[in-house]
Amino acid sequence: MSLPVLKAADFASTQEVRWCPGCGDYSILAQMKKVLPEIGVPREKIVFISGIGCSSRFPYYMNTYGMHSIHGRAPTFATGLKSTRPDLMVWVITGDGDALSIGGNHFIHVLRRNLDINIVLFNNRIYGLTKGQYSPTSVQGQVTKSTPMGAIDHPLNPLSIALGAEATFVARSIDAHVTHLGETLKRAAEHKGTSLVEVYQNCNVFNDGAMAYAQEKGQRSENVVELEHGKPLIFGRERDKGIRLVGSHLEVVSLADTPVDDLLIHDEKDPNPAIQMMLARMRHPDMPEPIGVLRAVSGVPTYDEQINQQVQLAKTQRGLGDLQTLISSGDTWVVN
Amino acid sequence: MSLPVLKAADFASTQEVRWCPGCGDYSILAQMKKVLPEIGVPREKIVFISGIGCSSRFPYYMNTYGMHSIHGRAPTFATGLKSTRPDLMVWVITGDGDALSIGGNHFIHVLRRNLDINIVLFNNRIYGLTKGQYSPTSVQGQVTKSTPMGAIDHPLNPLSIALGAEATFVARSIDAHVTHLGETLKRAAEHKGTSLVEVYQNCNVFNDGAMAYAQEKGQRSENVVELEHGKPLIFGRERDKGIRLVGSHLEVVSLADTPVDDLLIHDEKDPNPAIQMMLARMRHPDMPEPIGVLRAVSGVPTYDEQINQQVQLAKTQRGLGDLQTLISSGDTWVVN
Amino acid sequence: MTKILSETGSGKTIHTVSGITVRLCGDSGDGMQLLGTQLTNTSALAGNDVATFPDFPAEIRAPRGTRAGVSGFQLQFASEEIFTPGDLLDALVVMNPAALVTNIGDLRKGGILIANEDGFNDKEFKLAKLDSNPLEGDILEQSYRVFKVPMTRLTRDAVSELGLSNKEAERCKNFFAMGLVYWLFGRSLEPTLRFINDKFGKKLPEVARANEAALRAGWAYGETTEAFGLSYQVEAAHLEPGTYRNIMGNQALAWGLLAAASLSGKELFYSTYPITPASDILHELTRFKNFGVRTFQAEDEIAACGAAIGAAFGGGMGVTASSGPGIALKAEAMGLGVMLELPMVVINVQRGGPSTGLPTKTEQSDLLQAMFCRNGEAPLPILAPRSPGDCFAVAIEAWRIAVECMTPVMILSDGYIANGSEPWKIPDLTHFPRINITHPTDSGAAGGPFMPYARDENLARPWAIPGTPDLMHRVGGLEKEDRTGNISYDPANHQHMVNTRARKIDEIAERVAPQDVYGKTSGDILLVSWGGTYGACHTAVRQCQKAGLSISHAHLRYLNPMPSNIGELLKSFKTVLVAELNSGQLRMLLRAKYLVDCVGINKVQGKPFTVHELVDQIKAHALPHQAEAVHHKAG
Amino acid sequence: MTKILSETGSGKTIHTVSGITVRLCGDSGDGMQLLGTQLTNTSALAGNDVATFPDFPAEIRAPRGTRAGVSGFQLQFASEEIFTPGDLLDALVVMNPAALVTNIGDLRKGGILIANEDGFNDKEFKLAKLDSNPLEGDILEQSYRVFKVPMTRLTRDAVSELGLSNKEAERCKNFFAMGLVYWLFGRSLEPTLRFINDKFGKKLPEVARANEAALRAGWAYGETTEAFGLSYQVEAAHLEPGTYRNIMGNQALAWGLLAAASLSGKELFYSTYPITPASDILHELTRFKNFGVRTFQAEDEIAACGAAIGAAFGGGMGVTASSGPGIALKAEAMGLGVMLELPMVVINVQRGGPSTGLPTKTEQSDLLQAMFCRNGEAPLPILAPRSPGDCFAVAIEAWRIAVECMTPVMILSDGYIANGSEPWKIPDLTHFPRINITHPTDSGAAGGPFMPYARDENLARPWAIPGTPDLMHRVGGLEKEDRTGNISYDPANHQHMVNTRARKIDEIAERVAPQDVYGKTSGDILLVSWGGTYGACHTAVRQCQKAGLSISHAHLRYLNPMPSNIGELLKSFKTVLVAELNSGQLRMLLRAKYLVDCVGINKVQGKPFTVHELVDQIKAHALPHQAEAVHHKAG
Ligand SMILES: Cc1ncc(C[n+]2csc(CCOP(=O)(O)OP(=O)(O)O)c2C)c(N)n1
Ligand SMILES: Cc1ncc(C[n+]2csc(CCOP(=O)(O)OP(=O)(O)O)c2C)c(N)n1
Ligand code: SF4
Ligand code: SF4
Ligand SMILES: [Mg+2]
Ligand SMILES: [Mg+2]
Repeated sequence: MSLPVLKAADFASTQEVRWCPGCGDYSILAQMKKVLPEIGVPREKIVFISGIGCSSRFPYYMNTYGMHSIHGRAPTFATGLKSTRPDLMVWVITGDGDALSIGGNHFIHVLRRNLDINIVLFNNRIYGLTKGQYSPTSVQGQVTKSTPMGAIDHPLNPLSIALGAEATFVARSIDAHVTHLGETLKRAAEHKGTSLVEVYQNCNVFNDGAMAYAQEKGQRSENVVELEHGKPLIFGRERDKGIRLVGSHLEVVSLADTPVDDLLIHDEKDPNPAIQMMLARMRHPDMPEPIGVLRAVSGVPTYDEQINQQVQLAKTQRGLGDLQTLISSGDTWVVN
Repeated sequence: MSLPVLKAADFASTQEVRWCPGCGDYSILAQMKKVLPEIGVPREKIVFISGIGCSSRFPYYMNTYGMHSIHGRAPTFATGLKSTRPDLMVWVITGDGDALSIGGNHFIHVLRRNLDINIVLFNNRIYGLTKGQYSPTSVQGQVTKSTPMGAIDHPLNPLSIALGAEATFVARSIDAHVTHLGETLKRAAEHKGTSLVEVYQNCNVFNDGAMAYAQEKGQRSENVVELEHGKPLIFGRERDKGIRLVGSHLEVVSLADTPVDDLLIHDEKDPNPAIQMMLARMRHPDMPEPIGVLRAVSGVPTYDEQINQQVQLAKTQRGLGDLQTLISSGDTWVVN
Repeated sequence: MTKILSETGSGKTIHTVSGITVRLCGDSGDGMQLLGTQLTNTSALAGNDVATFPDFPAEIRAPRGTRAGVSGFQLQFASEEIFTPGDLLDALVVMNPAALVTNIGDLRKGGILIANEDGFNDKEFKLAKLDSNPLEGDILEQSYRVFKVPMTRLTRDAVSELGLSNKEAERCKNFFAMGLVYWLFGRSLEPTLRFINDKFGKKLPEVARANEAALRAGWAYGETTEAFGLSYQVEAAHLEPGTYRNIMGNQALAWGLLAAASLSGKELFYSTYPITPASDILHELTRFKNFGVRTFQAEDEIAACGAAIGAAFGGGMGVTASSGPGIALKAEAMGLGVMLELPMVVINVQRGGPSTGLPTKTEQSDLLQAMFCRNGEAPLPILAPRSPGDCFAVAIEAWRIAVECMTPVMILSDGYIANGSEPWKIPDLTHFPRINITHPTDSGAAGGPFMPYARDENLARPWAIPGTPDLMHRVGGLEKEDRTGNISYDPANHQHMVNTRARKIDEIAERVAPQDVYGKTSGDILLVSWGGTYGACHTAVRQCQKAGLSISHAHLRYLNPMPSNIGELLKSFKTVLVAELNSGQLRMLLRAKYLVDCVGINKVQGKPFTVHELVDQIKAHALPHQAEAVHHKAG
Repeated sequence: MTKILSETGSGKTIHTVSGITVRLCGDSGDGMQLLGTQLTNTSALAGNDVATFPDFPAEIRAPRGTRAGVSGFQLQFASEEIFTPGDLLDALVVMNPAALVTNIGDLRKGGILIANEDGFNDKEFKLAKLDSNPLEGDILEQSYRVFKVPMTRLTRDAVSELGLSNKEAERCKNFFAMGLVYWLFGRSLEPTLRFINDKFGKKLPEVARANEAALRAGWAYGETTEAFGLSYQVEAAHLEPGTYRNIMGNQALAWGLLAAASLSGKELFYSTYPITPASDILHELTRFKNFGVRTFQAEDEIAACGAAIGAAFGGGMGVTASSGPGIALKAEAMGLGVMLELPMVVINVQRGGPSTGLPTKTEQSDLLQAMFCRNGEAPLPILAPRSPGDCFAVAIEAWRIAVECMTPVMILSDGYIANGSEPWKIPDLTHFPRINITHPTDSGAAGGPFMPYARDENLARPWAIPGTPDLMHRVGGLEKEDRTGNISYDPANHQHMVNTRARKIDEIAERVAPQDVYGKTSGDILLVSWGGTYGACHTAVRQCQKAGLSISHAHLRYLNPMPSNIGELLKSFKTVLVAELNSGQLRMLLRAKYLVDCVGINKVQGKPFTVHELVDQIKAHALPHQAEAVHHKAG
């Protein structure tokens, strides 16, 4: 039986989409609907699990199975589900507050366990749903409803945290950069193990333009460097700039005076995350910010695989457990 | 008035110490008592806050102020305390389970905020108090009460996580290496901002010898490299081996064939944590493990400093708030 | 309503009434909340008593034009004391079809309906899921006084000379509506003109001018067109003399915390994690750093609660707030607070539950959670404010109890009073009693080692803080020995400590004022209520009393412990009704404690009680008594 | 006790008694738990009924020789049915002075005290904070039959030929003590010899030989020395016919979960975070991966609860467990479980609270937490096992209810039954009814779109799981529309859903067996109890009945909802006593629901009830009735 060929529209649920007009979330939703048919997993085998936040409304809009859970805990539900149902494709949809503030611990732990799921982190550097407080990714000094004199916390970098937790797949994309986003989601879906995709997402109501330097077509090419495995790091409107590794530091060079051969060649497969970490730490405006796949290390066993392997192994080695035998084992006695 | 000169014994509380005989915790307690008088902060100005675990009994044994709080949350209590009482010296005592399992999120967030406290993480790679389940730092395959077929999670590296959270002070020491431990604690105390000291601590009841390679005098010099700022990385019983940076990788070399000048020079002050991250990732038995201060970056404002500065600034700029004026402001009307 | 007719200069009739309930609604982008707030302030400034109920959609920007996207603001203003934003509407203003269909049901027969005619077109009908134009035909006219006003067009005309884009011009239509409403109810334009000038005058002068023009045009439309023959007048209310302002619940809570800090000589440490409907307390407080307020937006609710306890350990005033789901997360740390016996305040601005529930709607369903969410025997005092303004006093009282008894105290507010507003007599702060706090500086009269768990007459332990020489001590969550505070596994000590912690809270009842009753202290019916339902319950009881029922009202501020006379009170009535926006939580506590067969009036619909549904329910329960009374006479 | 004298070959007298209560105690390093377990098993194998109560220190290795370091194991074995490990001790074995002073108070007048004389020296006195040797003089002899045995030396002698170090040799002294105890109570050495061989035979043959030698030496010491003139014999009990084994509570819970999984054709997903006293369930279950069990040690309790819900969403059997503080953390996720209406089991092995409390001690103080820890109206069923063996049946019943009603179900165990043990009649699993689960494969008889919140006769919604074509649906914590499960803010729908979720749980009462009563169904006194206090309460009631009191016993397994006949039952007695290890939590629920003036028998000391304290309390409450009875006669 050949599978029916699905279209993006087949992945739309009957529920009305209720984000603010102009919100970056729409674009991510559109790309997801576009990419999923290409991946070819049947809709009933896909589950979207989210926490709470504007972004976390996502599952309602997908004609797949879905769970809109509680704030910050989506990875935990995904862990129980994927560990018992490795046949399913599980996506976690989360926001910067959901994943990195209240949910930071689950985020790290699911990454270190390398559960075979895909996490899409909508980073708008603000709390959207609760109407505009600063988030762990808000820049220092940012004035929000809860920080009238400016935020004093040093922002967390989701990619650094993920690399620190030794994640096997770490990527970044941008809501407005639709083809790149679609491709990145596809790469994430294909990765075996936890894949993290941070998506710069514009909250046009509470943090409009916070990442305009990366989102707007006119500015993007100057402020963003697209990573490609095995390729040198080149960027700029005229593709006239590059990134070079000097000692243990990265620097921007002009291709006018530096040969392309001197540039850093991106290696997403390097198990040593040191350079990937340097890339993750490149921040606007000092440096262009990397998008694409920073890290994609394969061959690391996944949690769901292993938990099920142990069960299989136990069954093979010890035979399928028999409960009557178990409860009758050991010291027993008979009363007549 | 000159301060009375205190001795280690003055820091002992009246409470009987109740760790298992032979537990590594004793040595950490002893070093703490020894170091504190040298630092010279009066006892009443010191607060120890812990979570739950064997390690977390620590505050009871110190004749200072102390709080034995709840599992994993010590950094949160410390945040409230230090933000309102920046005059106090606050220590957080935690275990590998306490800090990295249930408490992982608070751990990251206190580090990123750079609250001026000192965290000592007793890493015995096991849950001691609950009698021997594996912890987030237990090695893969470790057989414990809760993992009879071996642990399948990839262990977390506290130092990597801390570097990922952009901590300003990251160090490691060993219970049995008492002078090193004492000095490391002192360095931590002197650092302004959050300092993290991971201490390899032997749980001789549930995980005896798990880090013997680093703890036992005979093995230590072969398996551990002591970091010193500005010095090349040399180790080995005969100090005959060193660490070299090749491209973006670290490798062990013999000093027989490699000149000392080729070795990596440790730079704890490098704000770019890339090499520190590589060091953190050196794991026995492939590589010697680093001890000492991996990272000590100064000049980053602390959370407590900033939260209080904003208050000061507001008072200066707007004058001390007057409540009667506030509640009488805006549109009011009089009823006669 | 008392109605007196008079005439204006334009020959129109003015109807003087004792109160008006009006609801303004439109799309969330239509600026209805602003309109409502302005009308509220203006009415308050006119000396009316006012009560408001804003009701906005759950989404940040719900889809334009849909029913889910309707944003409403209801308000009652009156020349007599009122306690609720009103039940049935005297007037309804709708900006689009969705607003009309979702709200018309609440308009009283013969009430005024003002519709922005320009908002009624095919596109909007589709968005509102309507087949036809509800304004068409005269069905509505059968029941209501309908005014169709082409507001968008008139607004565009009014601002046409100011050179705004069409879109910008249309955005002023809420000010046009405002002008019309102001004319209709005889409100002065002054306060709103002042507001426009303060808000836009400097930064966006052209916007200011446009809004002003729209406002005046709306007023002129009412005054000049034939359509409106009648306007209304509501005289000033006879409130207690004093200076008043309008205040919202979350704002009053924030200010009350400031007052408590000031009265106790402390600086406030407010640590929280954002959550609807509690976040506005954070937004309010963080503006007052010059009052010494430190706000900490923690990584989660657990951290927020922990930080407040940490601040308390250092001698600070630690306060944390959340709503139901966040309170669940704080439970473990609150239990530690009970064990450490440190003062702090935990605020729950309740919303619809369970789980994420109905985040933007009101409910009172976290009372039992407040009582029992912690493991083990871990009692703490619980207080509930009864109205927006009352939040101020309750915040002070909560902190007073916290420090007097060295205990965490919970405040149960709710979404209804948090976002609602009412006129508030500005208190003279010098009249508030100080909250005395002493941090010991030595180990006590007896000398000897310091006893961190010794107790005073309130059973409170000493609040010794770090920095004090010789009082070094350790606290923790393991059971502790009486007086010394050392860890103790002794069975008798555990029993003693459990009992003592319970007694400490129970005995607060002896120090608070006995429960007061509105009406007689015995009779047929006692209506018991708590929290934000006060206004509706009070009004309902007054109506029933007027209707001749033997009914009294006891509204509880202290939910744990309850005032010592409650048991006696309950037993002095034939029927005890307990009205709550839950399935019977206070009722269960009352029944358990006093063994009185209380009957519940319960509603779990994310909405406050209306007065008339309370009156109906009360009357239904009153029937047996009347029957009985009749029977007695007959006998 | 029936006492029959007979003689052994060695001319010693054997006393046959109906039951013996013995406590073995020494330093935590002395191997007392092992000794206790062996004596338990041996006694069980001898056909006695047994009940045990291990009581170990809170520290992993509490300081040697101190009072805090004493580890005890109490056990009653009897020839009649027993339900508790006994109150007063018939015999006490102490290995050191600390064990003596902390336990002697529980030895009955005339009871046997066996002390390891070698453990009594100056160093030990100091550690135990004693000024002098309590064995010196003859004060103890005034009250007890004291045997001082130089166990350490005798053990050393016994193993001297095996070439062990002194330290190793001494470590066998618990086996010497065991031998002596076995002799004293006429126990067979066989089971323990088998145990020694199984445990050490292969890996450490010399240890095996030493332990065996010590065991035999202890036995010989009893048999040959003059000191012991008398030994005891306890005949087999008349238990229900069948094959028995000894079982501990946590073990029975684990096995019950396995049985539930097997009966419902599911594989168990057990996700938890370690915490005393629940961890042993994890330790037990993780060994059974060949039963398809997946255990997940999560990063915290929230994650553990979330993972169980995730598994349930996928159609798995999700179970999570913790103790009080961890349950507090699960509250928010449990609320989601209630909203999602997915089946799962949440276990609370209760310990002393509040906060960290007394982690190694028992208590029943989390009942109200179980009822109300969640925000909003979020009811769920609660069951409590009454004894170690009963945990098996309760685990099955919990899962049955969970899937029948699509709801999370809570089990309230406690530290006392979790670690206690009793003989358990091994059930024939083929006799258990299957637990039927259907996952729908199409959208239902009516066709049309799938309705994830449609309901069956139990008000349960369909358990449609991912992987099923055409049944794709989304669930979440926001209030959902009836039938469709879509988000709904509709007031009436919210009320309907709140009511429906409550009704779903309440109606379980109609399907479970009515509450059974031990004794008459009406009379003077009804003792109500729940959970792990069953044994003590049952025994106390039996004693009181024998003493002529008109008393019955109702022990509740279903705490929410309670069986439908409870109200009637309570009203059929003059006095209702509610015995609990808390300050009155079930009492409060009963009073609230049934308005019966229940009286509490409460104890919050980290310890179970003793039978005699219950009997005393019951008698104290019985007096008024007797007086009344007398009065009636007089009148
Ligand atoms: C336990 C709990 N705490 C707090 C909230 C309130 N809350 C909902 S979403 C959110 C943060 C949203 O920010 P983010 O994750 O960045 O998502 P966004 O809305 O920006 O997409 C908060 C604080 C909640 N629902 N539950
Ligand atoms: C909320 C909560 N969950 C679980 C526990 C049980 N618990 C106490 S300590 C601990 C882990 C201890 O491990 P670690 O932090 O490594 O400390 P160690 O004992 O090894 O020093 C656990 C799971 C608890 N006390 N509270
Ligand atoms: S508030 Fe921001 S993130 Fe949320 S829907 Fe609106 S634009 Fe998007
Ligand atoms: S269990 Fe381990 S960590 Fe805990 S006190 Fe004993 S030796 Fe130390
Ligand atoms: Mg966000
Ligand atoms: Mg540990």
